[in-house]
Amino acid sequence: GGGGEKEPVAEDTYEIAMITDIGSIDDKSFNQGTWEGIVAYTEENNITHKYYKPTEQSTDAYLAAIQLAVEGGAKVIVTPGFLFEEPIFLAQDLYEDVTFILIDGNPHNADYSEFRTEKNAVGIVFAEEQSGYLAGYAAVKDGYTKLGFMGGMAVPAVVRYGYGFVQGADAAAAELGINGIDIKYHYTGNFDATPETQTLAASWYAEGTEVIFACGGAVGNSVMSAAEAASAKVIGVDVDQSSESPTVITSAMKGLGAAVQSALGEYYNGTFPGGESLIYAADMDGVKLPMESSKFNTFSQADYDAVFAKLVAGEIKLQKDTDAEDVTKVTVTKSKVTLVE
Amino acid sequence: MSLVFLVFQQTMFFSIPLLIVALGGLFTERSGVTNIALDGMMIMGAFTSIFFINQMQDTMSGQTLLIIAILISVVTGMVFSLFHAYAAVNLKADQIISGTALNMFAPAFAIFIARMIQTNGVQQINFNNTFRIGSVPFLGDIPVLGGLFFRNAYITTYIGFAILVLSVIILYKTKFGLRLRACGEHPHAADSVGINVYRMRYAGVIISGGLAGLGGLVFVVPTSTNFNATVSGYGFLALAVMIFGQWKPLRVLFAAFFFGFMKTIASAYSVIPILSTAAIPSDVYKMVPFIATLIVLAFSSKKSQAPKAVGVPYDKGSR
Amino acid sequence: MNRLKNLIMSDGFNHASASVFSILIGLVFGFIILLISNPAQAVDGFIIILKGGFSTGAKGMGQVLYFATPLILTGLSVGFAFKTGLFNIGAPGQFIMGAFAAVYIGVKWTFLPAPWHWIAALLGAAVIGGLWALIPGLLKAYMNVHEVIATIMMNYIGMYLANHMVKVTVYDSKKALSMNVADSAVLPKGGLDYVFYNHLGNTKDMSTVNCGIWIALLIAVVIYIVLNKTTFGYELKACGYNQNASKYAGINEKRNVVLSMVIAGMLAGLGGGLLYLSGANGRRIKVVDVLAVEGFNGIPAALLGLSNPLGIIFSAIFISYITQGGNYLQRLNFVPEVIDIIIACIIYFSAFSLIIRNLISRILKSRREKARTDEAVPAEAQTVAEAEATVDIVTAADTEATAQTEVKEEGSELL
Amino acid sequence: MDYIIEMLHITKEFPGIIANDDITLQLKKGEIHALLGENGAGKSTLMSVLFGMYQPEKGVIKKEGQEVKINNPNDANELGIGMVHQHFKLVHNFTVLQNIILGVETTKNGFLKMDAARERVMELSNQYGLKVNPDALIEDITVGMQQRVEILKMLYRENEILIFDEPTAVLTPQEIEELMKIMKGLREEGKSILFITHKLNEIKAVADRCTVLRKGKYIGTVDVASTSKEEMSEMMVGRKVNFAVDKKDAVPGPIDLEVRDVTVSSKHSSKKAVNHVSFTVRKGEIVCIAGIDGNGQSELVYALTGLTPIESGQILLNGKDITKMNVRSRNLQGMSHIPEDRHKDGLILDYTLTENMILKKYFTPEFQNKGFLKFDAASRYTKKLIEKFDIRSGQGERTQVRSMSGGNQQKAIVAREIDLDPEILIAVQPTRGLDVGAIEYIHQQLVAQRDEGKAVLLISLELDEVMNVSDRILVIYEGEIVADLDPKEITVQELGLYMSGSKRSEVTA
Ligand SMILES: Nc1ncnc2c1ncn2[C@@H]1O[C@H](COP(=O)(O)OP(=O)(O)OP(=O)(O)O)[C@@H](O)[C@H]1O
Ligand SMILES: Nc1ncnc2c1ncn2[C@@H]1O[C@H](COP(=O)(O)OP(=O)(O)OP(=O)(O)O)[C@@H](O)[C@H]1O
Ligand SMILES: [Mg+2]
Ligand SMILES: [Mg+2]
Repeated sequence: GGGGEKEPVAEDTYEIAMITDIGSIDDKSFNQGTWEGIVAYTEENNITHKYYKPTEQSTDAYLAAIQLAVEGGAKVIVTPGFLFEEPIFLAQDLYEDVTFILIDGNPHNADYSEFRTEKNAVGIVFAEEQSGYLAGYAAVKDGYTKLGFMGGMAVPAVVRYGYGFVQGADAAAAELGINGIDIKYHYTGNFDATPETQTLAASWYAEGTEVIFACGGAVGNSVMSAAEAASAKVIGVDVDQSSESPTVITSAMKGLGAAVQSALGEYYNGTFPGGESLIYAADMDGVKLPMESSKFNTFSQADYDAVFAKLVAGEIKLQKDTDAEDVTKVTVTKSKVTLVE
Repeated sequence: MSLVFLVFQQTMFFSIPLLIVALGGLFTERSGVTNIALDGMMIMGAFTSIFFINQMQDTMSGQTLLIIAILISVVTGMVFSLFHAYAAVNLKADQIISGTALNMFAPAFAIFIARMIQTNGVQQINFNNTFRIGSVPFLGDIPVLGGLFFRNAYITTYIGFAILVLSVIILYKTKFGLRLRACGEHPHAADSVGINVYRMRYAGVIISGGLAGLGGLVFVVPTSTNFNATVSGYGFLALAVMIFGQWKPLRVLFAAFFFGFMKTIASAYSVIPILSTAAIPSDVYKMVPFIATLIVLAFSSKKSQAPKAVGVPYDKGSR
Repeated sequence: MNRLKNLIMSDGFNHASASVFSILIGLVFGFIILLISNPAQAVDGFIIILKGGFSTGAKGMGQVLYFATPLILTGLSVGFAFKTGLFNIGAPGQFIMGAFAAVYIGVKWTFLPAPWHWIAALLGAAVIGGLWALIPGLLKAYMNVHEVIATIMMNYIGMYLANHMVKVTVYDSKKALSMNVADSAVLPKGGLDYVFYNHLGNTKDMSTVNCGIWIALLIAVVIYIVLNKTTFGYELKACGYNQNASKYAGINEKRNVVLSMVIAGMLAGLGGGLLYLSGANGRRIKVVDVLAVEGFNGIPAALLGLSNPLGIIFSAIFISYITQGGNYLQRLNFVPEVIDIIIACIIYFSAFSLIIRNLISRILKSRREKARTDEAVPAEAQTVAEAEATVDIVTAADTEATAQTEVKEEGSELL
Repeated sequence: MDYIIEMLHITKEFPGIIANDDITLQLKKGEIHALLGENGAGKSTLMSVLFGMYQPEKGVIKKEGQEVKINNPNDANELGIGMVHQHFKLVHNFTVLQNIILGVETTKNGFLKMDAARERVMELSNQYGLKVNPDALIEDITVGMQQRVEILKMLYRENEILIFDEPTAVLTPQEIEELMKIMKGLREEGKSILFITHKLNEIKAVADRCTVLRKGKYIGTVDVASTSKEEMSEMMVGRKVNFAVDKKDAVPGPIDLEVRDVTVSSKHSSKKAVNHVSFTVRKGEIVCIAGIDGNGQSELVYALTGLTPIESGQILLNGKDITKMNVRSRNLQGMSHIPEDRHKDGLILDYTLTENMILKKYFTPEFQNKGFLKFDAASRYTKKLIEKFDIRSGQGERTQVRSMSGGNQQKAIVAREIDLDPEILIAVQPTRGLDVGAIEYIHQQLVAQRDEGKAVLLISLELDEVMNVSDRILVIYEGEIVADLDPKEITVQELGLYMSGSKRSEVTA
């Protein structure tokens, strides 16, 4: 073997590479958030950058894409999505001169028996449950009592958002002293905009649901479409989605771009946190609601700051994906959660 | 009652594009050309028209914008269908092959172009939906019917019904329809009475392209706020609806609504009292429309009404 | 020498060369697209496409074969059904159901030792794929339900059912994927690990290819023999061409329709099994409401291979090869979908094979006649003869044109 | 000269064959002009040239002395030329009326004016005695009716020159007689008619002059009244043809096929297609089932051969009950079947001649070993049959059957079925559309079977064939056997009366 052929266009190399998870860089979700972070950093610092699409969804294909990026001159490779946990576990040994930034996960082997992050890699995860908590809390505080959650698929990040959302809503209800918060909870089965999802959302709105947390990329487009028809509201996810539809009252954001930019900055400063597993929670500005673009009735910046401060201080303990088998097992006191299977 | 309205309106969102595209399929098959490229044609129609909306929505909005977009989608579908017509009619090529090629081409092309011309190499095309009609003046206030047909409606729904009526008239009441159908049943007979079979087949394919293109736009507008080079396989479902409808417009209407209704029930079950309490997983509900269709077909397919000459290239010399 | 001549004049060669022609035209078209989208890198990009899997050396070629494996089987599934008069558009459903069966057995039946485990899983995939096609087969044979609509419905039902079954049986909820299959269910390398790898530092960078490709090749040959050499194939094709005459000949035509569908389904199901048992680093079933694209890809593979099982081997490998090239194209500033456009063009032009075929046989014929008259001509005149042969092509095209005048007359009115 | 149409020195080539080689045909105004020739002689091609379907390589066409160019059927129509094609050009699921107006529709504001068209059609229908139901679907009406529709199509277009391409091949005797009358009537009206047929009787009956073609070449034009049938047939085939079938008296042996009280339900109506039918066929005799098309013959044959189930009754072959057997078992018991529709049932057009010749034998040890076909044996066998039965085709045993002529396709079926060496040969209209040479040959084969002591059941619509070939005639009317007759003792007229149901005799099985 040996692929040591001279490259056709040697001058075209790209220093920072991103490998997309299956899905495109405009998926309204982690691919997009990550890519935007890379673009922002590299354009500011005038660094070449490029993204690569793997041929299929498998560890081997992801590794092949990484190889392609390395051959294309990549020094730093950013990979969003927990599906990269195994590929990066292997790649960090294969390409010792290349640095890996893994978003949404930590490198481990195939059967989870070994978690290991080498000096040339960093794993970044977000406290999505906190972001979901903020959204749920704000919604109930703002006067909504009939809520919905529509996740794409029950992957860990989505589940954390969902659990947090439920707990946040419940906490706000408790503070306000109201009972009977109604939450419908569902995973649509894909991350696409489909008429089925639109119909489901429309049916919830018709039955009285006031706001739906659309938690899964393009799923949001279907929910927004239904919301526009029903004059109802939507909460976006991952990135600030307020520009996509007037129905978006706020978005449960995680600081994908910021995290990527900061990791890249540290790499170029020589302070790369190699070997570490970073958790971007409220304390590291890893989660937030975009208050500038939010359309709340009563929920104010002050309210937000107060609850955010509590999260930073660690005063609020949240159940995560690993703490409850499904959403009906999440402890709530003031709300009724209906899991729509 | 609001539940009834909801189910009805949502059924429209599924059924109208299926109806329009299946009618398109009906025209081409009735002229004697199979068109499995309906899916690709939908994608092309949706792509150009939604890109147009995306570009123009700052200067225009509402029904004017939608109507221009509709025209664009129709024209795109027609132009794209010329490839199929040329292969199927002029070159007497295998129609499945050419259809498959167009189905592969359309999404690749839509993504390719979108990435080339949009900033940041983005493939999705966003649009603002300013096309919904809250309530049609006067008609919207009619009890029951107003709620069913004239509130929260799209002009495309009425266009869909208009196309149905037009299809029936064209197929059964005009010279063109008579000739078109003759070409699909017995092209040699048509040829022998001086009908230009090639021209009629071109017409059939182009009509299907136009309607499929329109169907693509109609499919995307009410159910999303962006377009991502896919119509979720609805072109193939429209093909199925056309066969289900036995190549007859009114039966196609029935088939489209049956399927759309089943889809709606399967998607909205969580708010339908009886269904929401039965602890049936959503995957099972999702299968229901397809299983129901198969069952109906099993009992209604004894005699197939497929045009006799469909899929067979017309060759004057052969007999 | 004579044998070579026979080969060149044979139908098979003629058909194959028509496919080659369409490939060439498609590639030219692709080059034009590259030129339009990024003129500066178009030539380099085109070279990358042509180099295909070779761009990554031995490993790359291994990957070509790896991706070709399921494609061969879904291509066979569609092609086999075509040969027997059925359009099996249901490969996506059969594929995913087969995949589920393989993964289920691969995860759960750990009591089986190594070779038996993966063999059982593959057999399970084929059986379930076959069962999934049995339903449209029965509906077609006994209830006259059009197989296109029945298989489209079965695609969706299969997709949802497979998702549901994965979720309740072999689900890795941390990843929303199916679980990894046991090592004993992973397909062995079948000797391919000695060939398809690159050196990476002092480790071997292995290709994912495995004995699945051997199985795929074997099955293709078996299907070829069944269709062309056996009474069973004779019956199946007879039913495909003319059901009434088959019945008249005493063939049980309903049973054959069902069998054709079942075999097509088994092939697609096996394809699913081969893909999802391809290795620890291989695929896991993603629980998502999207039809298995591998199933649809069987259609172009079958069409480009003219539904001939041996042709499908080559077309599947070719599509895989050029797709790998397209993957490599990402190193330049190209949108990778370019490759899909090129493949679509190739398929489109292959629809013209009838015309290309006529053209080729005319060229060959006129060449042969030329050769006959030229036999006496001394060797020095060779170049002249060759130049004339080129002229022949033009005249051949002319003859074609006259033969088609009736068509053209009509056509020109339209264009 | 008062020629209304002249086709001068017409040459039309198809790849590999000159279908028309310098042919001249002159049609006088107000005459019936017959065109005679063997299968493949080029008659249909010549007429297609006149009708604008093909463009000749050489030659000119003149109408009333004026040279004209006919590029398509529209041009032909404008010149007043209409054609009834050999294979009807009717859309099966259109109504009679729709078929008639197709291509010359009149519209108002873009909508079809059906009522006016209907009136006009009924007018024509009355004027020429062409009874049709304008609202019936083509697929529901008899072949004779369909032909009337074709004629009405021409009249509706006010054509002056009418081409009939083998119009009688598919008609019953009564229908033929009616058609002859109609043609004469048209001639009275001043129309000029070109009439293609293989049947010399018909030419004798209606034609004024006759042009003969052979293998694409013009042989000559004769005056019908002054030329004998023998002379014309000699012109056509280039040798003397024997019209009477040469055969000895039958020596019937024991009962071979016994049909007991068989009833078959009808697909279309509640009436039985075959109603309590009983009869026997003995070894060494040819029994013919005569009847007008649509009286249950097809259903009876399908029931006998196992292609459709029967409602009640019993079928015995050589004393063995085969009622419950499937097609394959019946074949193995010695039943052969030359089907009515060779394209639908008899052949797989996309298979080669070899593959078709082994259609009923491929599974026998002769052609199969452990499930593998023996191709060498099959092609040797086919070559033998080609030789023996004089089956002509482009590439011998490797010819795709689709590209063979109708006559040779039929010969191939006959060869296959006879070579099965059957106990009983069921032959349904085995000579349909064939020329006299081919008919003569097939009749000889049937008689040879009989003489070998085999049973033959012949189903025919043609009275000549019925009278000439059979040893015993069973007449079927509305699904019932209404007479059992000896051909030597009855006249054609009498037979016609039985067939039309106006007469019946007690039949004992
Ligand atoms: N479309 C065609 N393509 C190629 N050859 C043709 C075609 N039509 C006719 N021929 C050739 O022309 C010859 C004349 O055919 P034609 O149909 O005119 O014969 P015919 O005299 O009408 O025979 P029949 O009595 O059986 O109707 C045929 O033998 C055939 O070889
Ligand atoms: N489309 C075609 N292309 C090539 N050859 C043809 C074609 N049609 C007919 N032929 C050739 O023409 C010859 C005779 O054909 P044709 O159909 O005229 O016979 P026929 O005896 O008139 O049949 P029928 O009586 O059923 O009309 C055959 O030998 C066949 O090879
Ligand atoms: Mg003929
Ligand atoms: Mg003829």
